[in-house]
Amino acid sequence: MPLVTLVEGINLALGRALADDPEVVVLGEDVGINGGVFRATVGLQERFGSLRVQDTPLAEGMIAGMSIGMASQGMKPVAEIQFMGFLYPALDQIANHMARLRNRTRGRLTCPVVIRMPHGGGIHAPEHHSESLEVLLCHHAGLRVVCPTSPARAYGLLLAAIRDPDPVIFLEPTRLYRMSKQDVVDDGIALPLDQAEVLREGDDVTLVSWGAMIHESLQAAELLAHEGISCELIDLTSLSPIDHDTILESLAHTGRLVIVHEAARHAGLGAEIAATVAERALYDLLAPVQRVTGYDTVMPYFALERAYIPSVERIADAVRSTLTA
Amino acid sequence: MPLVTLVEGINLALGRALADDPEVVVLGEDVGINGGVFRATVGLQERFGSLRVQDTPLAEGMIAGMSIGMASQGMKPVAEIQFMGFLYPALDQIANHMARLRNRTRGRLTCPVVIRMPHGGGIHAPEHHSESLEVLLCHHAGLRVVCPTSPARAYGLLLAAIRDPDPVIFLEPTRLYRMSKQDVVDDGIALPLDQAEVLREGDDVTLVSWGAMIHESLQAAELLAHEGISCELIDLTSLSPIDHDTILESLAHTGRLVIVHEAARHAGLGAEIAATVAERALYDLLAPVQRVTGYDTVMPYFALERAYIPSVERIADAVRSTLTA
Amino acid sequence: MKTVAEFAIDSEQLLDGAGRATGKLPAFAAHRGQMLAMYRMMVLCRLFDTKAINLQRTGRLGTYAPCTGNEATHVAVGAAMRPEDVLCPVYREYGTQLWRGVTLTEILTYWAGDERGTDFAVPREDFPWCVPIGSQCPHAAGVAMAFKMRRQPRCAVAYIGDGGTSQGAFHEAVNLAGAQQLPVVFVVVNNGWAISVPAAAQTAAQTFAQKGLGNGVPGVQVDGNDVIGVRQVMEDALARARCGDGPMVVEALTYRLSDHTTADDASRYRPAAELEAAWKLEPLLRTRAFIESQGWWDEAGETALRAGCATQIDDAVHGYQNRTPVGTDHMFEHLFAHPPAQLAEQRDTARRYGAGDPRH
Amino acid sequence: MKTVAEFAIDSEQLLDGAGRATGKLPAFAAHRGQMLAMYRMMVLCRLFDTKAINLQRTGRLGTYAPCTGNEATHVAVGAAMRPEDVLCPVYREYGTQLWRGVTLTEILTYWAGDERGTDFAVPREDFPWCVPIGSQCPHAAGVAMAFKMRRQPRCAVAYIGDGGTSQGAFHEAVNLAGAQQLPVVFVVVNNGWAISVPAAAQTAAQTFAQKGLGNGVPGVQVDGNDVIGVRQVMEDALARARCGDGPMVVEALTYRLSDHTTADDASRYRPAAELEAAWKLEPLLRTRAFIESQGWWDEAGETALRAGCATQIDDAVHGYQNRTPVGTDHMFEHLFAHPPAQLAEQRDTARRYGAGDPRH
Ligand SMILES: Cc1ncc(C[n+]2csc(CCOP(=O)(O)OP(=O)(O)O)c2C)c(N)n1
Ligand SMILES: Cc1ncc(C[n+]2csc(CCOP(=O)(O)OP(=O)(O)O)c2C)c(N)n1
Ligand SMILES: [Mg+2]
Ligand SMILES: [Mg+2]
Repeated sequence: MPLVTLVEGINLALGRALADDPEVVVLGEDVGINGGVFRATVGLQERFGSLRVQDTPLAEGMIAGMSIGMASQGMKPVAEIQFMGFLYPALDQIANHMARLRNRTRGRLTCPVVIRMPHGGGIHAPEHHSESLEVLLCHHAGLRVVCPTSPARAYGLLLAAIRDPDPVIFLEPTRLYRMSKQDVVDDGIALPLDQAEVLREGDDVTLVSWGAMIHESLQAAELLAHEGISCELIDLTSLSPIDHDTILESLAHTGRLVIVHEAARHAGLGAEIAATVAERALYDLLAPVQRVTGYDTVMPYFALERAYIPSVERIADAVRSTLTA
Repeated sequence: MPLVTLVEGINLALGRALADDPEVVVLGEDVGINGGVFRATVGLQERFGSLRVQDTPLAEGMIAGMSIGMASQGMKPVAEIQFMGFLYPALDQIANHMARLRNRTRGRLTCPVVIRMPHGGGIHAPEHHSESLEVLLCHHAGLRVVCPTSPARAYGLLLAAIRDPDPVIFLEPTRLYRMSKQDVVDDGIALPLDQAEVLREGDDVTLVSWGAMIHESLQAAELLAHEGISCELIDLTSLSPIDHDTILESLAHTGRLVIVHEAARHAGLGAEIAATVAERALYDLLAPVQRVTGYDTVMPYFALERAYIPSVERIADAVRSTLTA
Repeated sequence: MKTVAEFAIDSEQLLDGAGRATGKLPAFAAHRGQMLAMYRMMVLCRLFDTKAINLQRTGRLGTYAPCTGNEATHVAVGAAMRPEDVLCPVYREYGTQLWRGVTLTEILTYWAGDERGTDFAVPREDFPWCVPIGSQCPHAAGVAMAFKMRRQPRCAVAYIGDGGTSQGAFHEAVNLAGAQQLPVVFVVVNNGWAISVPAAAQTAAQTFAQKGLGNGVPGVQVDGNDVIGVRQVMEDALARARCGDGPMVVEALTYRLSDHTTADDASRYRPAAELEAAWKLEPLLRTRAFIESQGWWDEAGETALRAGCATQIDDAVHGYQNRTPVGTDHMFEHLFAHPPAQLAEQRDTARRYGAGDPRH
Repeated sequence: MKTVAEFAIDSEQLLDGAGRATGKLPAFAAHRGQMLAMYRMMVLCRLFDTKAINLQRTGRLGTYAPCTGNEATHVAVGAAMRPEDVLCPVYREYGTQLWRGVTLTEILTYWAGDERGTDFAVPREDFPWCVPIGSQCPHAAGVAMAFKMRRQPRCAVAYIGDGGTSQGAFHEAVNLAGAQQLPVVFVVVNNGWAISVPAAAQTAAQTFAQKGLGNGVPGVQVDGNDVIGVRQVMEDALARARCGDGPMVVEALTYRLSDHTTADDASRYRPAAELEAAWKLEPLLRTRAFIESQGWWDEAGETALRAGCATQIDDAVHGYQNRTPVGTDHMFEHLFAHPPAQLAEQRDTARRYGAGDPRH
């Protein structure tokens, strides 16, 4: 079993999908000979040729739009957007067409498209390269939004996303691309979509997070363990739909909830989780819910990105305060 | 004092702003001789000429982008987007530039732009003409998002938006454009931004809503009054920032909260309100929060739009159930 | 300075305003059956427009986008395409859609705010109407990419209006089509207006046929009221694309004789004289003049045709008005192949409160 | 068929690859001071690139986008513009920005992830660098609209790369500029590559000068390594725009001799032979050959210049490295003129946890 990074896990899944299914097409800016700016598609054009692994002209809206046209013909485009800040030009196609094609044609035309993109900051990248915009996608019915946090889950979830008959947005935590390695068997086995994963069991506080913030959340949980505070950490994984049952189950025995995300707080996805708890599990709450999030500012240029991204300390303090609330 | 509709109130404010400030420019598709598809700009091109009231080529991204360029020169563009479903092509300019120009240049260049657009469904319009996408805008720091619900407040808030030195998104409830008339004095007096308004005082339940849903919420409140249930109705008005204090104050004496919005529920703006309550006013809650919202489906074509838009009955039932919870 | 690139835009007209041949006509023009079929379809579109507008005015249909004035272009494009080709329409090109098998009932159902109208029984792979202006163009390019990758001798056709060419999505799609030499034809229906904005205010371009030149895609202009010219130009463009010689932009020069939609009042902005002049060049009269000059048509045939169209339209309206009403489940049924569990709960809530009062 | 529109794209070169005049040169080329000023700025850019790349490699700067190979275009555009004009750059056109008064320290500060780098002390109305490809073009059109409405004799200049021309935003802006005859010039820097995608794969267009033809905006191509040619072509385009004759697209044909950015490794995709050939045509050598042929320059001058540039760069680096560090308030200070009350609370939280460790 090869030890691979998260981005290598993605590369394995793409290679496997291209090999297994002739309808799968990988496309985007610089995904060909260059192998993508993060090397997620490295080596694939050599293996599958310049149409099945296709460099497109520089236009995200067109990339999303052509993917819809290809999908309507039964192909399975897997498009890459280089950085999440460049998602905006593609939103019209994603929201007005991709998410709706099946519904508006009553299933006559469908849209089995995957759109992959890096998510979040923390790698000292230039302006517009560090955004966390999941909520813009999650608010749209007809889309699934997935965000893996380990090489093995990246592999299995990407295969699931590609095989799913509907559009899936696949967010890849930039900070985790090469952070750690894991054994990944290229066995072609997909993981189930729509499910959160309990990364760490605990009794005192439920921590819910996703993407690269799982890293800081895990560190906080370990830090707090030394103080005798036991955190249950849930990796949301599926940002749309949200697996509320897993969260509520955990909350039922911890009674305390801290939500951690990198995106801005105002109207961020954390609000949906807190709101659902206020509706469905109010009486389980032993303390106010807390959100530890990016600030309601523009994502700063990288000199301050670490001040923006919730730190282990901020998370730990939030957990501590829910226990004294 | 003339009796005017909401759309006429907007027309009055635009005329006043154009007359008072030579830097104000009204632009968009069909805003000229046609007076806009809803007639919000009727008569203005005649009065102010074809540059100050400018028909643009058909491209929302360009409309937002050129407004930024004009604003950087100290002009005050007031752009119209014909329907909210056509906001998407403009989002890149709004999010990546309009919301950020002041911050990224440390105040050297600013962006006093207003972007107006109709919001919501219920007028039997074609596909893509009935969207409620406020959350896509509210999540972006650097923007203000305002949504008036009466002719007088439309007049005063639009003047405030135009005079504000930063970008303001101005959402106009399509269903309310001509629903009722009100005395509006064209006195050039702006209303304060950032504030919610208590439309109706009550003791049992706090209803928070915005846009056209204020209409159904008000009807529900009246219906419930006959059952001896007293609702306090808050018109959120400012969708970003949210005036949480007004909501929490009300909640402090009612102890019960029902949030009503037309947009889809998942990651809708209602979640932000519920989440804030779960954080800051948990112990005021006598019952679980409830959200009465559009479903997590695509906004249906108009034959079913009334099934999608929360009805008076749905709102009333939610209020009743919070009282028995 | 040395010249490094040169371009020309040619314009075609095979039938003049009076229905006289301007020169040698293509073979199909000598084919009675084909010419009559096109004329009949044009008349059907014109009469259907009247009916649909009437339904809307009497509260039995939602907003409707008429096609009056553009019938020759729409029908000729349909006649030039093959059934296995794929159409990405905008919202008023009924002539092409009807030719390809979309039904009048489906068209009415769509404008009644009922998604079932887009579930075409016949052209199963055609895209539905596309309201967000310009966004259909990349779809057509993507469809053409699928044809290219599968080595299928098929073409995609995207419609776009004169106003629509101002959207970046159009240029992005044309550029992709050029870069990949895709089998797609972009038909710019220049009907003079984008709601209230005249074509001349929309762009500085002298023609819309040249809209692809910047992206390396050739263009040609044709009199859009000349059903023979449009069909010929489209057949050439499609043949070219089909054999791998790449995309084209075709500008059909016509005129929107109607309001933009039933929600519009063109008298607010459109010079009456311009409209009057345009009526003199409208496509039905000249086509009829041509088929009469060939001895293929007479008043009796016209009367019979109009009667036949009326029945066909009445049947369609009848079928439309008697369709089963949609229930609230309709909102949930086709969102996903595998709907997330949560949706069931919302579906049940929707059932509880019912469908409100769908006006139509 | 009759021809209804014709277009030609001309290409200009005033200095050939060896620095020889190809014909009569414009007046400024006979002006020693002006020519030397341009050459000096080109050399400064080249040396600054080396320094910036070195700072990045040694962990003292973030990702940096070099300009090596494109200096002639950048400097000549700067020289052709007036101070009161407005520039909307992309991210590597330092030669234009330095000419207009942006400082080396500001450039370094930007690439160090510090917003203060965009608060230009001198060209106060110029836009900052624009990373979202294509999105700067509508800004330039809007600036030009302000000039037109105020009847100011000023121009906006937007840069765009060969790859950038594939973005719809570029075409939308060009179309608006044409429709309104705005005083704006779009400079397409065709440096052969968009990261790993060669210009030939980006579009079917034979030239990038023709990118505006579809939208009725004329274009001209110029050898982008010919500082005299670029300046002349830009002066003509700006003069034309300034007096109300409308926008132009100018293609500067040059080559990206560097990696795309310091985060890129061009050896993965760029043929070594192509790079080698491109070095033979690079702009500094031929400009130096020209000024030497005029007797304006010699080895001593070169040595002195390079020494001077080195000091200037070292001073800039010193100023950059000694700037006051940013505190967390920096994130909140310039979001709004009138910040919503809630932000204060978040500002205090940020203060409590501090700035983390800004690496640079
Ligand atoms: C993205 C977008 N913006 C605005 C509109 C509103 N709108 C509908 S049709 C139209 C004009 C289209 O004109 P044209 O492209 O010439 O097509 P025509 O209606 O003349 O056939 C506009 C502005 C829209 N549907 N989509
Ligand atoms: C909207 C958007 N998509 C993708 C990117 C990533 N990206 C940065 S530069 C670049 C290539 C630009 O090439 P070109 O326009 O030729 O400019 P050059 O770098 O050659 O000067 C890409 C794809 C981006 N910055 N913005
Ligand atoms: Mg038109
Ligand atoms: Mg380039």
